[in-house]
Amino acid sequence: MPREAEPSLNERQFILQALQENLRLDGREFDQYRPLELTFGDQYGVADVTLGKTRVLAKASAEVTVPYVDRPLDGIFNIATELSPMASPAFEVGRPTETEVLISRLLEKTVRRSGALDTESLCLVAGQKVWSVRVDVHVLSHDGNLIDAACFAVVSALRHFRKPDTSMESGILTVYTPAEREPVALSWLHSPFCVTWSYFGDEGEIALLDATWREEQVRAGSCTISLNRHGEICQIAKLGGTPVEAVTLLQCTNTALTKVQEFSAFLDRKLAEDIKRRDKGGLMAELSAENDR
Amino acid sequence: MATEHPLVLPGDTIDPSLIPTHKKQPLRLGPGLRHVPPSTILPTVAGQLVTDLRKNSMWVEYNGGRYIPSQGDLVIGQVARSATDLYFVTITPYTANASLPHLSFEGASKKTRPQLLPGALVYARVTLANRHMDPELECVSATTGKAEGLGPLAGGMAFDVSLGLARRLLMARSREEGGVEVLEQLGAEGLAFETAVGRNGRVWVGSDSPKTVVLVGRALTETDEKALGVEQQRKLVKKLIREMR
Amino acid sequence: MADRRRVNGPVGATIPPVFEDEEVQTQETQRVTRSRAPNGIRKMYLKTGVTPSASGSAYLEIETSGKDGVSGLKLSCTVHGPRSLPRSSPFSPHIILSTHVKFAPFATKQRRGYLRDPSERDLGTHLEAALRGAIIADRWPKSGVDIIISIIEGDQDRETSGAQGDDTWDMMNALSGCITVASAALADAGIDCVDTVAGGVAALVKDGGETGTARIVIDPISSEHESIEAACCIAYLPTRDEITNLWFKGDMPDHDMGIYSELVQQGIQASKLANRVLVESLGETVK
Amino acid sequence: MASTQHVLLSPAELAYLHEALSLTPPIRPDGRAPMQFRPLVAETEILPGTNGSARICFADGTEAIVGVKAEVERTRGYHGDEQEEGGEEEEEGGEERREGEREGQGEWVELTVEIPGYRDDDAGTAFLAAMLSEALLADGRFAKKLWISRRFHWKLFLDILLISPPLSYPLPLLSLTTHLALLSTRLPRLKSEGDEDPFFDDDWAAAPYLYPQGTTTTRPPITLLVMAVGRNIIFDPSKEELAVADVVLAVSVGEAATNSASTKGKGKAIGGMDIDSAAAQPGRSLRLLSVRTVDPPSRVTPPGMPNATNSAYGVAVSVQKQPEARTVEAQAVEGVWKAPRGGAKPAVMAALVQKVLERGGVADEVLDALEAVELG
Amino acid sequence: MPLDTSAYSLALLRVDGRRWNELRRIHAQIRTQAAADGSSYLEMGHTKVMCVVTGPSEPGPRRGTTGGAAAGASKAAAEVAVSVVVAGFSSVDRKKRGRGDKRNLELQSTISNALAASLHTHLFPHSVIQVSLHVLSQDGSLLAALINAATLACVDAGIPMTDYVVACTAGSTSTYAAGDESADPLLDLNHQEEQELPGLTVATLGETDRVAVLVCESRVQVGRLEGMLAVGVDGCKQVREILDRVVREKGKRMVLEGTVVKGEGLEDMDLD
Repeated sequence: MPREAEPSLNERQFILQALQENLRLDGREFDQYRPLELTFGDQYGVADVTLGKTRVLAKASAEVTVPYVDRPLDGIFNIATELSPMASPAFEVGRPTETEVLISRLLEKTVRRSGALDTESLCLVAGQKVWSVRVDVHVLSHDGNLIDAACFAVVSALRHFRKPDTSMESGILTVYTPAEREPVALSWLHSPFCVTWSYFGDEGEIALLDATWREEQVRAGSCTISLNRHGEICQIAKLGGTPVEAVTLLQCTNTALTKVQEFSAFLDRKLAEDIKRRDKGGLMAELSAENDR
Repeated sequence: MATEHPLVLPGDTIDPSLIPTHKKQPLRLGPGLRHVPPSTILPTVAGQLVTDLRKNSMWVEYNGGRYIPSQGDLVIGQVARSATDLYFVTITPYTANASLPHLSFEGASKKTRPQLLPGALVYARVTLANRHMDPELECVSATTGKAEGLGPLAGGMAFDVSLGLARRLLMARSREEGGVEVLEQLGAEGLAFETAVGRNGRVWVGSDSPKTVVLVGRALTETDEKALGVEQQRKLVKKLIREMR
Repeated sequence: MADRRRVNGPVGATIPPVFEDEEVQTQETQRVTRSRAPNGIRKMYLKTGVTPSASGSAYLEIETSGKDGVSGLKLSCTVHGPRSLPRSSPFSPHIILSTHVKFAPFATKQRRGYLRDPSERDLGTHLEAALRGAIIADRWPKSGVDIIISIIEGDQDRETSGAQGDDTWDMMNALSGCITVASAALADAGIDCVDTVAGGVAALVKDGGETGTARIVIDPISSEHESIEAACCIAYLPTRDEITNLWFKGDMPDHDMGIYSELVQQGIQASKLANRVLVESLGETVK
Repeated sequence: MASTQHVLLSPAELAYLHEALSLTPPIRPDGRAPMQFRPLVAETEILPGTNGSARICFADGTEAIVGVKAEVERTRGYHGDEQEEGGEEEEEGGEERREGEREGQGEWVELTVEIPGYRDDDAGTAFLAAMLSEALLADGRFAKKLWISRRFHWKLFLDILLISPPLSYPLPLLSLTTHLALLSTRLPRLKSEGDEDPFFDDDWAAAPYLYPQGTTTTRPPITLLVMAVGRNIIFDPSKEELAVADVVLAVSVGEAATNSASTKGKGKAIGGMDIDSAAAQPGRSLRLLSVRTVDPPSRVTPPGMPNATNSAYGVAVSVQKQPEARTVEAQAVEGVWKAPRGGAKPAVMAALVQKVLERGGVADEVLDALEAVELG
Repeated sequence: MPLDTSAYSLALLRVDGRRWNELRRIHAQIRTQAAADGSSYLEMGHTKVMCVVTGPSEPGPRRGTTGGAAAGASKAAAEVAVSVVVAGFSSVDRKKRGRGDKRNLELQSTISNALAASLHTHLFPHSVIQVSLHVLSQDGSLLAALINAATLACVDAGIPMTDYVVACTAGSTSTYAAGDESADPLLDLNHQEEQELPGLTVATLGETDRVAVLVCESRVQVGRLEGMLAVGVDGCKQVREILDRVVREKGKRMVLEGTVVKGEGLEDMDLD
């Protein structure tokens, strides 16, 4: 199994030393994110998120399947995360690393278990036909803070996604193509976002947001907090690492809330822009079709 | 000098007029070129063809990709582990380690060799680069027995840059030929720092003040990523200095 | 989740429908009873050197019982090695034997997955025990040999319902075939053995309903008998008169040790018969 | 694999062990008699959340816990759900007749073995699980106990956990623990009748045991490990003893029901032996359920080197160069350990099994000991 | 919601009769296993776990465990390899969790990272500390019980550590939707409460307020976090005292008896 390249002693020492003097390698503030960018694809449900050099692409898709026997009224919702060697040579296909397992668990807890998507609305015929919504997360480039970027991508993709419209008439289920009927958005309840803190120093006294890959390798511990803009915690995961004062954690949570509110506003703006862009296209297309006749 | 560097692709035919001719010296082919007997020369990588008439040599300059050790290159390596009489040194991640004998440091003997922990950085010269063997390094000049600037790097920070920038930085006249001026600019602004540039795309920056190191590092990486020209580099340095104060 | 690399068919029954033959009225008359002598084995075809790229290989086929829908046993075995162990593995003064037995997905009534299931691993362990006694392991220190067997046809009757037959009896037949074919392949690969080991099965069967008598037969086919009371599979080295692997299953009162030893004896007998085929086939190859 | 785990013993130690165990009587490293078992601590019904559970701790520190859980499951094969309504009436008449023949299926029992440090699809783990479940199902009677009605049955999950790292071959430990856990297993008392949807008595105290408590009934099987060194037969071998074994057998033994009714008319036997005759005899009557050879780890022990060929003793250099050096390898030298080769004589195998089943033999003894473990 | 926990507001008693700040009965033992380097048995209410520690020892062949502070990369410190086996019979409905189960992997990695931060692993370079945990019965607070058991077993194994890593759970009496400010924090959730109420698992380093593990898997208002965290940290201190007492009593007995016999005390170990 290929191993991740380890940072040298000099780098380790310097990063820590610089942090003690309130310096980050890329000149950011401790609680400053790298520039976050989001682009939607031409298709519905494709979100491409870049955070500095980290780039994550998420694609949502839906198909009609049979529900699980024990949950006949619920649709199926899955998030598939696979870290391919594309992101870093340390990742291998088919053998999930610890990082991969943790990321997929975190996404699952943040988005799925917190009930962001109303799975009951995905049910078509109880016990027989439901929508199965699936989000595939592809990490295209890994430069730290995969979790936040991946979570943002998943939520964006799902918010952007439109599933085909259906109708139910005398027991016959019809799924319409986009040409027949405009696809419909998912029934979305709230938008959770992850904010990951990295802790440095013996006592975990230095806390950073949005650590780069280099910083992640040197950190002593981390804590991922998932919130939505209403101030509801969806999940907190500080899985071991250097112990941190409880008070610090509370402060981190509060800072995270403001970040989440920023994310939320940013996503809303982007979605609105996208709708505007599409609207124009739709109208133009219609007009030109009429002219043809 | 840096004017006419035609772009070549692997397998392209090279215009015979570009091949330098010299009466005495034999033609020397640098990296990226292959000689197919009897008299064809083919590029094997995409890049700019550079010829040097004085030395009667030619090579292809290309940026990026993996560093392939070649003899005489100066590199910054990271000690992976120590064996009985040599260190295993990583030059690039995910490749076989190079070996650096314990005794090839300045003034090193069995008793006075430097003790390097795994993870320590060394500035070394490639003495053996062979397709079938792991590369070998040295930190002392075999002829003079002096370090000549090579050896363990203490403190400071290593930054990753592209191979092209590293090569340009290493040029004897990096400003004229390579078009890199950041380091000079930064020095002119009164910053005190030292650097070591490895051909493997790593630049080590040392200074008493971490602030300076961060600044130099940012200047270098930004120059590299945005492919800044000399003029823009000046602006960047000014901007960074202002930010710092 | 188990197998993500392939697109597998839906889970559940994949037994093809068998329509009742109009001419044959009931199951009772359809049952083919054993026509061979109790101490005779079925005809066997064995050939070595079938896979040129392997160091040694062999193919074994045992005839069907002549009825439609009943498959015989078809096994193919390849041996790779002896070859050096990977650098990471510790020193071993002996050859390291690893056996893989895999049923082809279509070999048995129930479709088998592509991943090895516990019963296949179990077979592999038995096979390993049987072969380990036969090879001279210390001739090849620091090396390993892989023995890979695919069971192409699993000697099963399609028409017996799932509940009727116990798979174990079929597994014993498969194991004895595996031992014989692996032994041939090992010989083909030129790996030193003390003797040619061969497998044999004997069973205590009962026919003729409640009042029927129990008798011992060798090389039993479960579909030919009403019930099998006990069976044992033996791997036997004829010239040394030694057993390298023994697998007995049944339900035998403690005072019936006579039957038990008779079963073992008959198992050895079956193994000797298989061994004759093995020796002959190897002899042909030498010529 | 668990049976072939490396034992770090030098060839000299192996040679000593082998010699000592080949003596008559053998001298075992821990001073036991050849038939003697190691002491153990056992308790049952340790987990209130299970239908039955047991824990056994051997003196060498290996410990196992077995938990049994039962769930009601719909029986496949007896008409689909759709036809049920119609089918039931048709079958009404036949019910009386069928009542007697409860059929059990092997898949009603699911047995999993967990050994720390080993993958659950490891060949060794699979082998252990196969051996334990084989013994359990061998008599075909066990699965019948799980029958509820024609439409439902109990599905029994046996989870076998080895708590400690596997020091010696864990088979006997796991088997004995499973035995106790099954003995302590109780299934809720059935209140419904016939083929209606089953419902059960809530009162746990009224729940009957899977193996009814009493004297004349069957008990779950046990699997014992026997090994032979030379002519000696040794029971319950420790890790060190296994390292020099010539042959190792795992023998599963069940206890037959002593009432002659259950000895189903087995018909006539070979050699004029009367199977049913023993039913009248007093004492426990055992049944041999399965026998498997276990690959003895001795085959992968490092061989010793006789002084004659050992270069450290100076003489050797010339010897090794001789072409006959190969033949030296095959000759046994007194006091030099050599891994066994080939198999075991049929007679030795038979003797091993015989020894287990002997009246008043080891199986008897172990069953007696387990009987003494109080339930609850 | 199938069960009703709303009765709390009436009598201020929880479903199992505890008050808000009461722990369940914790019963712990160390040195339960003769063959292991360190071992423990821990009950928190009906959650029962066993732990066996082997090592620090030379790393053997790669085994089916995950974890490790630095996953074998840096040999400068010992690797803490944790394997959690959740017995099929441990929950009310039998459910088999495979080794590759993601929840399981997450548990293992959490425990490994939490222990690695407290254990002085740098004293044992190039070695492995194998922690294997068995879950015999679960009734909530599983992660907390596992961490506590692992800590005890590490103490028994004599591995130097900064302080105990102790854990417990805390919850809040109303669901996330209710914005009522009167919601009380609760200590040490059982399975039923865990299903219905928001809760978190917190592990602290000994008596300090420093949090090594904080896991929250349910939706809860941010404002509720402080109260829950405070109760949790306080609960951890109580747990630490209980564990410390267990270790001291065992130590005292070992000194009294003059020998350090492992596996002793097995007879009087009752699992019920």
